[in-house]
Amino acid sequence: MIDAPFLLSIIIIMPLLLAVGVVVSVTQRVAIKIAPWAALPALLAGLLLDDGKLQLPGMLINSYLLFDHTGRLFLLMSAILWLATGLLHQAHSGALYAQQKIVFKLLAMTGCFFMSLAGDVLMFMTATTLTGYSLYGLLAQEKNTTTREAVNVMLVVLVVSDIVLFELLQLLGMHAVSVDFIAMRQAFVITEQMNVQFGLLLFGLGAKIGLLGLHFWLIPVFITSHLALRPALISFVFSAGFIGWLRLFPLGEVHYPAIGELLQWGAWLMLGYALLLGVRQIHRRGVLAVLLMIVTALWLSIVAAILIQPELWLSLNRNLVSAVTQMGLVLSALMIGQGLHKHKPAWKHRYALTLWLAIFLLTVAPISLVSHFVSVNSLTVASLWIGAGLMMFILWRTHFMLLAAAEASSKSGGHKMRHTDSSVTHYLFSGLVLVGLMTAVPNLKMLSMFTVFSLFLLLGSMLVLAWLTRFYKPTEPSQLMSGFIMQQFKQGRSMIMEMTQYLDIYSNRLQKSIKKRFSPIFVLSHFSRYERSLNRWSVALIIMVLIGLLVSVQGLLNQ
Amino acid sequence: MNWHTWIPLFVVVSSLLPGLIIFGLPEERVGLRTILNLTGAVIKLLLVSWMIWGVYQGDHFETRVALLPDLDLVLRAGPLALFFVALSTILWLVTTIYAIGYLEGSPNRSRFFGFFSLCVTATVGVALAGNLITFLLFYELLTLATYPLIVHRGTDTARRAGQTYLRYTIFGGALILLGTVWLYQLTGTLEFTPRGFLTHIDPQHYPALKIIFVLLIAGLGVKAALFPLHGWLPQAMVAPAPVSALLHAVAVVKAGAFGIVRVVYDVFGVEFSADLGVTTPLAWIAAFTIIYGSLRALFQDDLKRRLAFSTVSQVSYIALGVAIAGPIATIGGVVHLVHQGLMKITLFFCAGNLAETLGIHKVSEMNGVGRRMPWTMAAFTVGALGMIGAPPVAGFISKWYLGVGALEAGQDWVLLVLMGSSLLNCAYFLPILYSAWFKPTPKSWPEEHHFGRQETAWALLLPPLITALMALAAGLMTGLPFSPLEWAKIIAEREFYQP
Amino acid sequence: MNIPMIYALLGITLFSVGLYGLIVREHLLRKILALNIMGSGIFLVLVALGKRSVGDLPDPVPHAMVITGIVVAVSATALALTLMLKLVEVSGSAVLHDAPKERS
Amino acid sequence: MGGLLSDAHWGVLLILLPLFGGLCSFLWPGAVKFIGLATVSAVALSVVGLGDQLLTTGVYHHAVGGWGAPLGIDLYADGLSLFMLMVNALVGLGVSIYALDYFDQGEARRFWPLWLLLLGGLNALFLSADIFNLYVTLEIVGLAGVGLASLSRSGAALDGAMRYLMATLLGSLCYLLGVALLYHSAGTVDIPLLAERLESTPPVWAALGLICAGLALKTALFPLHFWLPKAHASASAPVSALLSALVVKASFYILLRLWLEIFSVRTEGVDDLLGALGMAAIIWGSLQALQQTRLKLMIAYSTVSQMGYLFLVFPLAAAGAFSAWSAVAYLILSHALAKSSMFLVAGNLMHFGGHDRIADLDRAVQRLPITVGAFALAGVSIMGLPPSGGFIGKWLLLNEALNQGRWDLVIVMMIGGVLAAAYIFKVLGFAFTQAPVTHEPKGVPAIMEWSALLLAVAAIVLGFLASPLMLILGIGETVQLMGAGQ
Repeated sequence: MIDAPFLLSIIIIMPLLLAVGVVVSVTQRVAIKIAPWAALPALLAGLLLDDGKLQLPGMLINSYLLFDHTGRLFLLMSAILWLATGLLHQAHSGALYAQQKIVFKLLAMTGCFFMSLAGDVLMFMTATTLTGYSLYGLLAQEKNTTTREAVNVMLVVLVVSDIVLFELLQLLGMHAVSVDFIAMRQAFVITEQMNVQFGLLLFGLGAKIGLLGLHFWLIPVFITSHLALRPALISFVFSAGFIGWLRLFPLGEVHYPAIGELLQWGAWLMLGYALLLGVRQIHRRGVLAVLLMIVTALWLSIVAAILIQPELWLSLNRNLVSAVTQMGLVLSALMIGQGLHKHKPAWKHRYALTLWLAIFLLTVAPISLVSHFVSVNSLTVASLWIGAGLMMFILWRTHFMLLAAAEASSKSGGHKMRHTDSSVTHYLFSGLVLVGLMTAVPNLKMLSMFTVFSLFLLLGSMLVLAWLTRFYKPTEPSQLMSGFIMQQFKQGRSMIMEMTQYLDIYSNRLQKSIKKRFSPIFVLSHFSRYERSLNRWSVALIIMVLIGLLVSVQGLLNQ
Repeated sequence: MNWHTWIPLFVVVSSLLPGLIIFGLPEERVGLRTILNLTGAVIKLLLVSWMIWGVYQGDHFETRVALLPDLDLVLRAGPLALFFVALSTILWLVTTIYAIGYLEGSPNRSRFFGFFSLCVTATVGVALAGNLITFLLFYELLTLATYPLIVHRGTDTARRAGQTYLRYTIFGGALILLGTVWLYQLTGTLEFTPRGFLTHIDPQHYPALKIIFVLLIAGLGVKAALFPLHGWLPQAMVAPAPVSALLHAVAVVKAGAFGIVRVVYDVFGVEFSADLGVTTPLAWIAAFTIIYGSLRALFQDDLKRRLAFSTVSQVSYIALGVAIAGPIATIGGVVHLVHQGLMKITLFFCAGNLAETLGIHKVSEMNGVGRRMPWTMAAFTVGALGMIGAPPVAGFISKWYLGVGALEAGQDWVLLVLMGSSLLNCAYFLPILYSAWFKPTPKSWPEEHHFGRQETAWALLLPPLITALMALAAGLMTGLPFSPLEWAKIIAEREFYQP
Repeated sequence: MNIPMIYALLGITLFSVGLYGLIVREHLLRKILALNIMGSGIFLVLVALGKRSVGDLPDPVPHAMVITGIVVAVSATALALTLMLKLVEVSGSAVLHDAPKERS
Repeated sequence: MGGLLSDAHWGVLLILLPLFGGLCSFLWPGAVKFIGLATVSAVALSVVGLGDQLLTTGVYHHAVGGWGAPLGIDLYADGLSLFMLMVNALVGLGVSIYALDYFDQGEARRFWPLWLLLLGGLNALFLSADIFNLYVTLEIVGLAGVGLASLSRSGAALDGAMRYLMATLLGSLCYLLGVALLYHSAGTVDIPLLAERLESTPPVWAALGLICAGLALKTALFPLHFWLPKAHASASAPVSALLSALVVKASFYILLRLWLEIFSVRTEGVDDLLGALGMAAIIWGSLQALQQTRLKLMIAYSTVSQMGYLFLVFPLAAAGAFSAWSAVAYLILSHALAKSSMFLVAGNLMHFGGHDRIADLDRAVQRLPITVGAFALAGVSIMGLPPSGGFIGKWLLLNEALNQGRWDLVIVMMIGGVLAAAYIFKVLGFAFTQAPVTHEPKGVPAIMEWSALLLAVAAIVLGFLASPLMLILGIGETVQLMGAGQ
């Protein structure tokens, strides 16, 4: 391992340089060719560099790049996912505005790497905003209006959550001695209004990872996003959401049973809602959004457990991070791969095998964490098992539905194979699943025999259940939740516009009447009449005599 | 011949002299006029940087000229003064380049540039003023120098806008004169002293001091566009773009805000005015202006009027920072002086570019502008994100310090105001960005001028990019020793809160 | 009430008669006449009050003032008359018209 | 050289030079321009000489013809009179330069003699030490002024001149009656002697009333201002400049001088009456000026309003503070300079466009930049905005008013400043815009534009010369006495 923290800066500078290269016409061709491989230095750094810290003298308020275990894992995940995006983008890139898309892509990539390396709060906020806005730039390139609306809702949610997070940081900033994460965690520990700040944190970070109530933008965006951008989306969602929790919230240092209980029940509620949504959802990527909600639910239950017994955190830390990254990788693999079987009937078996492995990996991640809680908190154990079961059931069900759909289409004269060469997607699908497997290895070692046996038992039962319910189709298609929100938004806006129009008309009329009645000319014309009377000789001279008399009388009076 | 006494005067003269010469120049002497303008700007920049270096080392620069037997004009270069002078000097250089490009071929430019340099002289004078009488002198000179620029176009609407502008500013000037004379009557001195010179006044004068404070702040509030007195700013948008860029985003509006900072810190002293009980009403007015300005900006279809109302709301951040009367809030308020200037001038430059190259004035006409003029819109995006308070750009630092300062001073409601204002900023800036970047370009623009390969003339394109980069750098590189934030910290601990 | 006081009072009455005439009369010639009457009234007052000193020799200063006053009055009247003639020549009537109703 | 300078009788020279110049220009009309300018500059130099003499030897005192005080006429010059002489010299110089090119040969032949006689009369007025001599000089000034006013021979000019003549004659006759009564009760006309002998008897009060009324009419104080707008507006530009800047102030000087010394036994009533009339004049004059559509009428009404400022000093001077007197002197000088410059600007615009309707000043800014610049600078001084002399005067007056707690004066001064700004910027606003009907302009000679600018710049520079001027004002014990006495 090389101990050279200054190399960390290359991860950030490389994509920015490329972005500038793409913009400047001279170096445009070369930069566009290199662009897909911009994530390479990050990958190498993740693998080779030691943990370390790089002080950035001028940047923000005494900020520095931090590279520790969590940072490494998330950096690796982001690097792989962005590499995948780069390759997919190259394979599927449409000719139109390629240059603008690549610039946004490079900026978003820099943001993601920044997030995992950020040492202080403001740097983290900068990274989140940079990624959020550039990802929005990428996603909004789509033509059809439903995508536009979905992505607009996403932007609104992101912006609001950023502002809420900014307020939270200011609340903490008052107590924190400096701006970096350690000081912020201390501030979090010593504040007195803990529930206000935890609520803000929940809202700020939850909005990004689909917390119940803020999840409505996830499903439409997942469904409508372009194939090449899906890994990037997952990388953004996972980094922005989970790194925030790991870095900002003092897990293991604060003992708050009251919030723990509440959170546990919240997690249960989310799982139930996820089941309801999962069953109704027929689009394969919509289902993955539901999966993300399940992952968030599991995360909240783990956090609840740690809030109740803080000492758990020391042992749990490393496994939790690897489990999360593993889930992220597998989820993005599913995002790309799920619809592949239609393209290459020949690869059907290889595809089926990788799919099963992916489902297995996805469900084993939470199970591997069970061992930490088995003696301590039964509720968390139960929620982990239920979560895993739910994921298996939903995935199997979509798989079977896809198979049924494939047969129906092949009977009806063969579905025309899409012209894009999907081999790249295949390789990426299986590649991502394998990487997921590698990250899962340390966790798998922890599994006891009993858990493995019960896992296979669960797997079988879920398979059967899914096979049974594959024919149940929800009556009307899952209506995009975001549409409802957009209508409300539009009506509110038009109502405000009307009200202000009315106000404008009314104030103009008021102003005109005031101007007419009290206009200076109107008032002054009165004066000019007096002026003319003063100009007559007789009046003037009488006044003069009066003044003379007045003065002399004045003198006589007070002799 | 000690140099330190004459440099502040040279700084003021370095833009006055070219201005007076340019007045005399006939219209077609474009080359000479540009040289004069640019040399004046460069000389001023060098002098200012020399003074900044000097003050950093703790030197003392002061010019004193006798005005009345016991009252004299003082130009003193303290850290706060240099902060504002540096801002106006740099932005004057950039705006001159922009104005040269913008007014290509338009009539009576000698008159324009003459008054333009007079304005900058007045702004620098306002910044360097060492006592209230000098401040008043340059403050009124600023009104006189800006009036012809607003009425430059010579149309009837311009004349009426000029009239409203004058009605407000002359009224404000009269209030300040009354306040100053009354203060002189009570205290016998008008010198700006770091923690105010009113502490030794015996308490039976306190009601009088309160009224004086109200008079001074009302007078300054006219130029700082506080709520009831902001009417002139949106109407003054009829002026050409460089005028609305430098004057209404930086010189005039900032002179008012700078005046408020001076009065609260160097005349009354922040602790004294806090326990005099006058800062909380000022905080309320500033907060209300922030929200009111953003609300009005939400429904303006004309781009420059929307930016004008946004200026109304953003400048009140400075007043809010001052009124919170805490050390960190002060840093936030003072540093916003520069940040808002950089960001707002970028936005006005871009608005000017759009009007000049494509003939767009309305926000509704801005669909797909990002494709036709990518660089200008990139600068506009940086400025707009800064205004919203998105991290990489400078705006978020001042909002950060304002928020933390407000909490530390125990005024939690300010946090809500900041949050509300950020949301409103998003509400009126993001639609513009969305329609500019992602909506399809219309078939033809109102009146399009082609400038060969690049989107618009160099002189029009370079300034917004420079100021956008500066705004970005002020945001990212705040750690550097001479960055606006560090200098604001020096101001706070040197001028306002010395133990 | 010695004799000079009576003359002084007579002078003042003349002054006020002249003043009344100036105020009331419209025609310029009458106004100039009124001015002359006022002038002579003042000179009478001056001369009357001259008899102050104890001896029978009257005090010379008021007489000097009266002579200068007469010279001034004459020149002023000459100017007034020529101006009036010019005014008649130009505007046809020797009356000072008050400002015509300005069109507001 | 110093010796010669210090003991020469500058006062006598100041009176004789203009009279002699007037006669010569009357006798040799051909060289009238040269003689006129030479005389005016000689007068300016002798004022400087007198100033130097006063600074070295204090008050200047000269008994004309060697006769003593009770009978003879004395010449007396202290700080205040020197200040007024300076006003005469400065404005006279500016207007004379302007008049070189303004009048054609015929009118010039009549303008210069009258103007030099007027200058002589004014100098004599400011130097005379007894009230009867003041009457005589007042008459000279009045008649010369009427002569000048009727110079342009138009119907309006003659009408205005006639009104002006009537008003001045009535005013001076009342003043003469006042002098008669004062002589009757004090037995002398010399001011210092009068100051000692007067006590408050009925005739003295009657004299005070008459003098105040007479001089108020001649100074066009608010209710008695009817003659000023027509006379000043219809006269030709340099003449109206002279009338507004110098002649109107001469009678105010007499009232000031008498108030300063003779009427030391005063009552608050009279002060407040004059102060109230002054306040009314400020408001009324500005409101009327706002309404005028013709530039010269507007400037004339602005004179009525600015004269109001001068009368504000009487209620303040009851306490006899020095700053009130210096404020008035300062206001007189800055108003004289600014007002004369404004009338010259009006003359230029008349000459250029053939009319002076404010609404039709189309694009005057581009076509006559120097003239409009002069108007703006003069306007700054009239409004009392900082860099100008007007501001210093206003600042001192405000300071004095606040010192004595006279809040009514403070408020009126503020309103006056704002209203002045209103009507001045109304004109400036129209100078920028395009007039509906455009007509071919006539070129304006450079001297006329530059002389107007010179006077306006002088009004602004005055703002920075406060301390030396205060020094001059301090000469002569009268002002100090007032200050020290009370």
